Amino acid sequence: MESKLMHVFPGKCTACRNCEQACAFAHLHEGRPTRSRIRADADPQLREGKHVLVVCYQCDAAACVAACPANALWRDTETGAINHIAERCIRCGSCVAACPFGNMRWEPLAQHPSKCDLCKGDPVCVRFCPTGAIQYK
Amino acid sequence: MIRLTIDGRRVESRNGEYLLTLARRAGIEIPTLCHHEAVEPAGACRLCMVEITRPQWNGWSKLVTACLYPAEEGLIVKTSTERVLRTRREVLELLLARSPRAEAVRRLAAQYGILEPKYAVDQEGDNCILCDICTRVCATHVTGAISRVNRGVAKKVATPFDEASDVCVGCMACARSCPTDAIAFSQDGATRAIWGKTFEVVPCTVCGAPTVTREQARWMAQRKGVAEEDFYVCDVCKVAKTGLSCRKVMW
Amino acid sequence: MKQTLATLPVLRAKLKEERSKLRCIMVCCGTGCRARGGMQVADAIRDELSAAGLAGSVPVELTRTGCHGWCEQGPIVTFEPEGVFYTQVKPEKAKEIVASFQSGEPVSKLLFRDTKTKRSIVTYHEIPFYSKQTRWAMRNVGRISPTEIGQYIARDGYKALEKVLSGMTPEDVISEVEKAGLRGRGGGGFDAGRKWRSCRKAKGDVKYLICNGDEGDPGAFMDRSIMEADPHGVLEGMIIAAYAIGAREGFIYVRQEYPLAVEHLGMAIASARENGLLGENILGTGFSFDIRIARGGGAFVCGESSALMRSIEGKPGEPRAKYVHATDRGLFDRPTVLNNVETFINVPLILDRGAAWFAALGTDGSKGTKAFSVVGKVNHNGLIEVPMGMSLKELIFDVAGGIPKGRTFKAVQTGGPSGGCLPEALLDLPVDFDSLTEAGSMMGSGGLIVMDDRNCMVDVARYFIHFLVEESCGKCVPCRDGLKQLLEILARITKGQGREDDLDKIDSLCFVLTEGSLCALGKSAANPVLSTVRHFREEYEQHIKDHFCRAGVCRDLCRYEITDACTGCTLCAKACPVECIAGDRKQVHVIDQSKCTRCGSCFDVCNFGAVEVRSAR
Amino acid sequence: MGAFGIDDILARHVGQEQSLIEILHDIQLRFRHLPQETLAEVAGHCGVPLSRVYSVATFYTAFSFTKKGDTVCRICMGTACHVKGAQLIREEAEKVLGIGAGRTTSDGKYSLEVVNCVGACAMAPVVIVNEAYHGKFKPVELKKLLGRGE
Repeated sequence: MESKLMHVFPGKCTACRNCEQACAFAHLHEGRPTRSRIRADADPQLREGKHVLVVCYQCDAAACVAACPANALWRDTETGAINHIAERCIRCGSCVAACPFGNMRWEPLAQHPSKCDLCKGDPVCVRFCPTGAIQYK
Repeated sequence: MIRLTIDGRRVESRNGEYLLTLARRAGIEIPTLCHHEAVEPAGACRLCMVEITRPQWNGWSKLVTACLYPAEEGLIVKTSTERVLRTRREVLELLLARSPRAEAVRRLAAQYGILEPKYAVDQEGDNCILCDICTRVCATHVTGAISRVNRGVAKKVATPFDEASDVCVGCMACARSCPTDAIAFSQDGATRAIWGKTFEVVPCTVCGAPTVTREQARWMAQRKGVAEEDFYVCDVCKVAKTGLSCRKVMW
Repeated sequence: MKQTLATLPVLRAKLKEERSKLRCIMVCCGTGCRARGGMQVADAIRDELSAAGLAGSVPVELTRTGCHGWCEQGPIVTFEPEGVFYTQVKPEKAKEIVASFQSGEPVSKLLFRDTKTKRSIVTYHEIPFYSKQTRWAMRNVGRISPTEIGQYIARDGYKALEKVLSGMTPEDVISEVEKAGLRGRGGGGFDAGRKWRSCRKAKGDVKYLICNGDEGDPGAFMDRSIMEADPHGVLEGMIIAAYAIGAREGFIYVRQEYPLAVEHLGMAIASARENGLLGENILGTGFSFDIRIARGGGAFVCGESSALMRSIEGKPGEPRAKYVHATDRGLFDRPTVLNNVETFINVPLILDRGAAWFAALGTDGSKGTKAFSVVGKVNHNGLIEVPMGMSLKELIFDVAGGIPKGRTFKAVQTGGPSGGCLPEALLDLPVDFDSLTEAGSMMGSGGLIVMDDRNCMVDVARYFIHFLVEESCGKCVPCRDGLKQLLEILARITKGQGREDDLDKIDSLCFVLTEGSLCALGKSAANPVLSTVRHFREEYEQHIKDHFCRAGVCRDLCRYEITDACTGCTLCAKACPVECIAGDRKQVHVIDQSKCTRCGSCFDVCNFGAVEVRSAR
Repeated sequence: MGAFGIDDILARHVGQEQSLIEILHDIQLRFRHLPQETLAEVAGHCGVPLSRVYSVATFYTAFSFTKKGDTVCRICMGTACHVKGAQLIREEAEKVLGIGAGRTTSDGKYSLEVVNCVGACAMAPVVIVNEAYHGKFKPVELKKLLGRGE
C-alpha cells in the first residue's frame, strides 16, 4: 500500500501556530511551540505576512538514517514515517547534524533527538490546522 | 513459532528473541541497568534475573538473565519469585555499596526496600557500575575510543593510558547513554571537554550557535562521503534556509 | 618421513624391537626436578657414561624424561627395565650411579626410605606411592623422553589413531567414547561423548577443537606433568577427537606459567607434522587437522571455557553466558569442543583398549582413573593416579603417606578455588564427581590440598577469596563487588574485628554469588567459604567471639608461649627469624611478645610440644 | 617500517585480532615490558582500536607497562605454598627488597612478583628467580638467594 504523504500549502498558512502547539502538546505534554517538530516560522525575509511551514519530508534516502551509527532511525512501513527509536539511540547527535533541512532537532532536556513521526498515521498538526495548510493524504 | 509463558501469560516469538524483549513486549517490567537496545546484551548487572523451568524438570528450576536467554519452546518463565527477588535485592545491595550516590541505583534500590546499604560503602566509589554500555556503544557505533581496562575490582572505563584519545570525536554518546551519569564532561558554548580532551564545538556558520565538534563532523563526513562543512549549520538556521528555499519555489 | 597407515605399524614394530634390547638411565627433567638440578644430573651422568666407555654402545640410553609427579623427591633417576629408583640425586653422584648401573648393586644412600618402616626400597614397583597407583592417563609420564616421538610410538603411541583411521567412522568413535563413560576431567565432569556428538550434529562446516591446558587451580599440576612428559598422548587424543567431530583446526591453550609444557608441545607438534600424523592428509587417509598453541596471559578466569575462547580470539578473557552451548557457538562463534588435557590423554586408551575395558575402571557414575595432585601437609607430595572411587582416606593416608610430623589431619581442600574443604568426618567419601559435589565441594581438576591442625580454616577461606578477588574478570556485579565485600568481612574476622552479624552477611553474599554470577568462577566462588562455615563453624565463632585462632595463623588472634616442657634445646631460638626468643641452653626459653611476629617457626621446630598457641588476650 | 623495532614480531603474526595476545607476549619478552608507543602499531597491524589493545594488555597479568628488573623474583602463592607459609616468604622479600609485590626497585635491579601457582606444588613453598625454581624454600634463605645478604 502506498503510504500517505504530508502536504503543505504555505499560501493557506496564517501563522496561527496551532500546529506547533498541538505537536508540542502531543509529544511532550507541554504547549511550548519552540519544542514542536513542525515549524510555522514567519519567514524572517518575508515582510508581507506570508509564512512557510517546515516539517520532516521523511526523505527516501534520508541523511539522518544514513548518519545514525546505531540504526536507531527506522522507516515505519505503514505510515511511511522515519521513526526515532529512543531505546536504540546512542544520543551522539549525528542525525541532527546531518539533516540538511533542520527537521531533526535536539531535545535539550531529554538530551536526545526528536523528529516528526506522523503521529502513527494521524498527525495532530493536520487535525488542528484551521485553514487546511497542512494535509495528510 | 516458539511458544512459552512468562508469569503465566502466553507469549510467542518468531525468531528466538531474548526473554527480556518478550517480557517487555508483554508489558512485564524487569529492571535492568546494563541493557541498551543499541548494543549486544552483556549480562553484567544481573538485575534481569528470572527463574525458568519446564514441566519435565520435575520442579527443578534455575535463574538466568532475561537479557541473554533466548526464547525456547515450552519454557515457563517467572519474573518475580522469591528467589528472583532475593537475588535482585542482594545485587542492588552490592550496587548501592559500590555507588551510593548514583541516582538510578538509589531509585531502584528504594523500589526493593533498600534505603541504606548493609555492606561497607566504598567512600571513594564513583557512579560507575561498570554496566559497559558506554564502551559497547563507543566500540560498536562510534570509534572505540574507550574500553574497559584492568580486571576484577580494579576494572574501570578509560581511554588508553588515561590520556586524551586520538580517536574520540566528542560525540557524548557515552555520557548520554550512561544510566548513572558517571561520565564527567563539561560544556560551555564553544567548547566541550570529555575524557581529558577538549573539543571545539564549531559555531553555526549562519548564527554562531554551537553545532557539532569538528572531530565528529569529520568522522561523519568520512563515513558518509559528504562535506564536513555541511554539518556546521544549526537546526534553526537550517529550518530558516529550508523555508527560504520553499518560498522561492512557491512564489 | 611421512608415515601412512601401512608404514606406521612397521615403524612401531621396528622401534619396539630396538628398544626392547635397551637398558636406560632415565633422569627426570620436569619443572620440579630441573629446579633441583635435574639437567646437571643428566649431564653429569652423560659425561660419566662416556668416560666409562658406555656412551654410544648399543644397549645403553640416557633419557631425559618429563615430570614424574613426585617433585619433592627430585631429581629422580631410574633404571629401566629394572625399575631401580634413586631420589634427590646430585650431579656428584653420577659416578656412583653409573657404577651401580653397570654392576647392578644399588647405591643405598640414594634409595627411597619409607617413612613408616624406615626401610630402603630399591625399585619404584615396591614404593607404596607408586605401587598403589593405577597410572593410565600418566602411562608414559616419566617413562619416555617427551621430545622423541619414536619413544612414544614404541609404547603403542598413535596406535589408537591408526585404528580409528583404518575404518572407524566418526560415529563409531563417538559411540565408543560414550560407551566408555568418559567424563571431562576439567572440573564440571560433563560427558565427553555427548559433547562431541552435539558438536558433530551442529550446523556449519568449520568446527574447532580446543585442549584446555590452563590448569589455573592453585595446587594442581597433573596437566603440567602430562603436557611436559607425554605431549604426544595429548596430541593423539586431540586428533582422534577432531576426526570424530569434524574439526580441521585445533588449539592447545597453555598457561604462560608453564614454559616447559609450551616447549615440549611445540616440539611434539612439529615432529607429529613431520611424521604425517598432523597437518594435511594424516597417515595418507585424506583426513586433515592441525594444532596451534595459544599461550595464556596469566588469568585464572581463562580456565573457564568461554573466557578461554575469548582469549584465543585475542580478547580480554571475560566469560559469556552459556545459554547457547559452545558445541553450537563457541570459538569465533563456530561449533567447538573444549576438553582438558587429562580428558584427551584418556581418549587413545579408550580407542585402543576398548570402551568396556575403560568402563570397568572406577565407579558407576565416574569411569576410569583420575590423577590427583596431593599436596600440602602430607608425607608424599605429588601426583597420584587411582581409579575413581577410592576413598579420600586411602588416598591421603595410604598412597600419600599420611600427615607428617605426627600432626593431626584437619581438612582436605578439593577442587581449587571452586571447591571446598572437607573435614575428617568425610574422609571415607569416595573420590568421584558426584560424591564430592554432594559434599559441597567438587572434583575440579583434581587438586587435593591436605591441611593439618596448624592451618586455620578462616584463613584458608580468606586465602581463596583473596585469590578470586584478584582473578575475577570484573564483568558481573556479584563476583566483582560481592567477592570484595566477602574478602573485607573475612579479613576483618582474621584480624579479630569480626562482628556478630558477619556470618549472616557471609550467608547473603554466598547466596548472591551462587545465584547471581555470570560464570562458573563466580557461581562456585562461595564454595570455599560455605564449606568451611558448614564444617568448621565453631572455628569462625571462636575467631569472632573469643578472638582466638587456635591454629596460630591469624596473628592478631594468638600468641606463642613456651611452657615448662621446654628442655632448653635452643632449636626455637635458632629458628626465630626476628631473634625474639631468649634463654640459656638447658633453661626454659622465653618469647619477647613485643618483638614476636607470630610466624610460628618456634612452634614448628619444637620437638617437645613446649610451644603453645594461646589467645592474644 | 615502524619506529619501535617490532616489525619482525608483527611480520610473524597475521594482521588479525586473534594474533593480539601472541604479539603482546613477544613484545613483552623482548623489552621486558610493553613500551607504550608500540601499542598503536600493534593496533594498526591487527586492525583494532588502540583501546582494545590497551584493554587486553591491562587484563592479563603477563603484560606490564613498566620495565621489569634485571632479576625478577616471583613468589608462588598457590594453595600448597600458602598452607606451607608462602605469606612469610612474601613479607621477607618485601622487607629485603624494600618494595611491595608487583614493584621494581628504583635502581631497576629487582622486581618482586607474586604468582598464583606455578604447578610445582610438591616442592612448596616455591620461589622463582628469573627462570630458576627454588623449592621447599625458607624465608631466611632469601637474602642469600637475591645476593642482598650481608
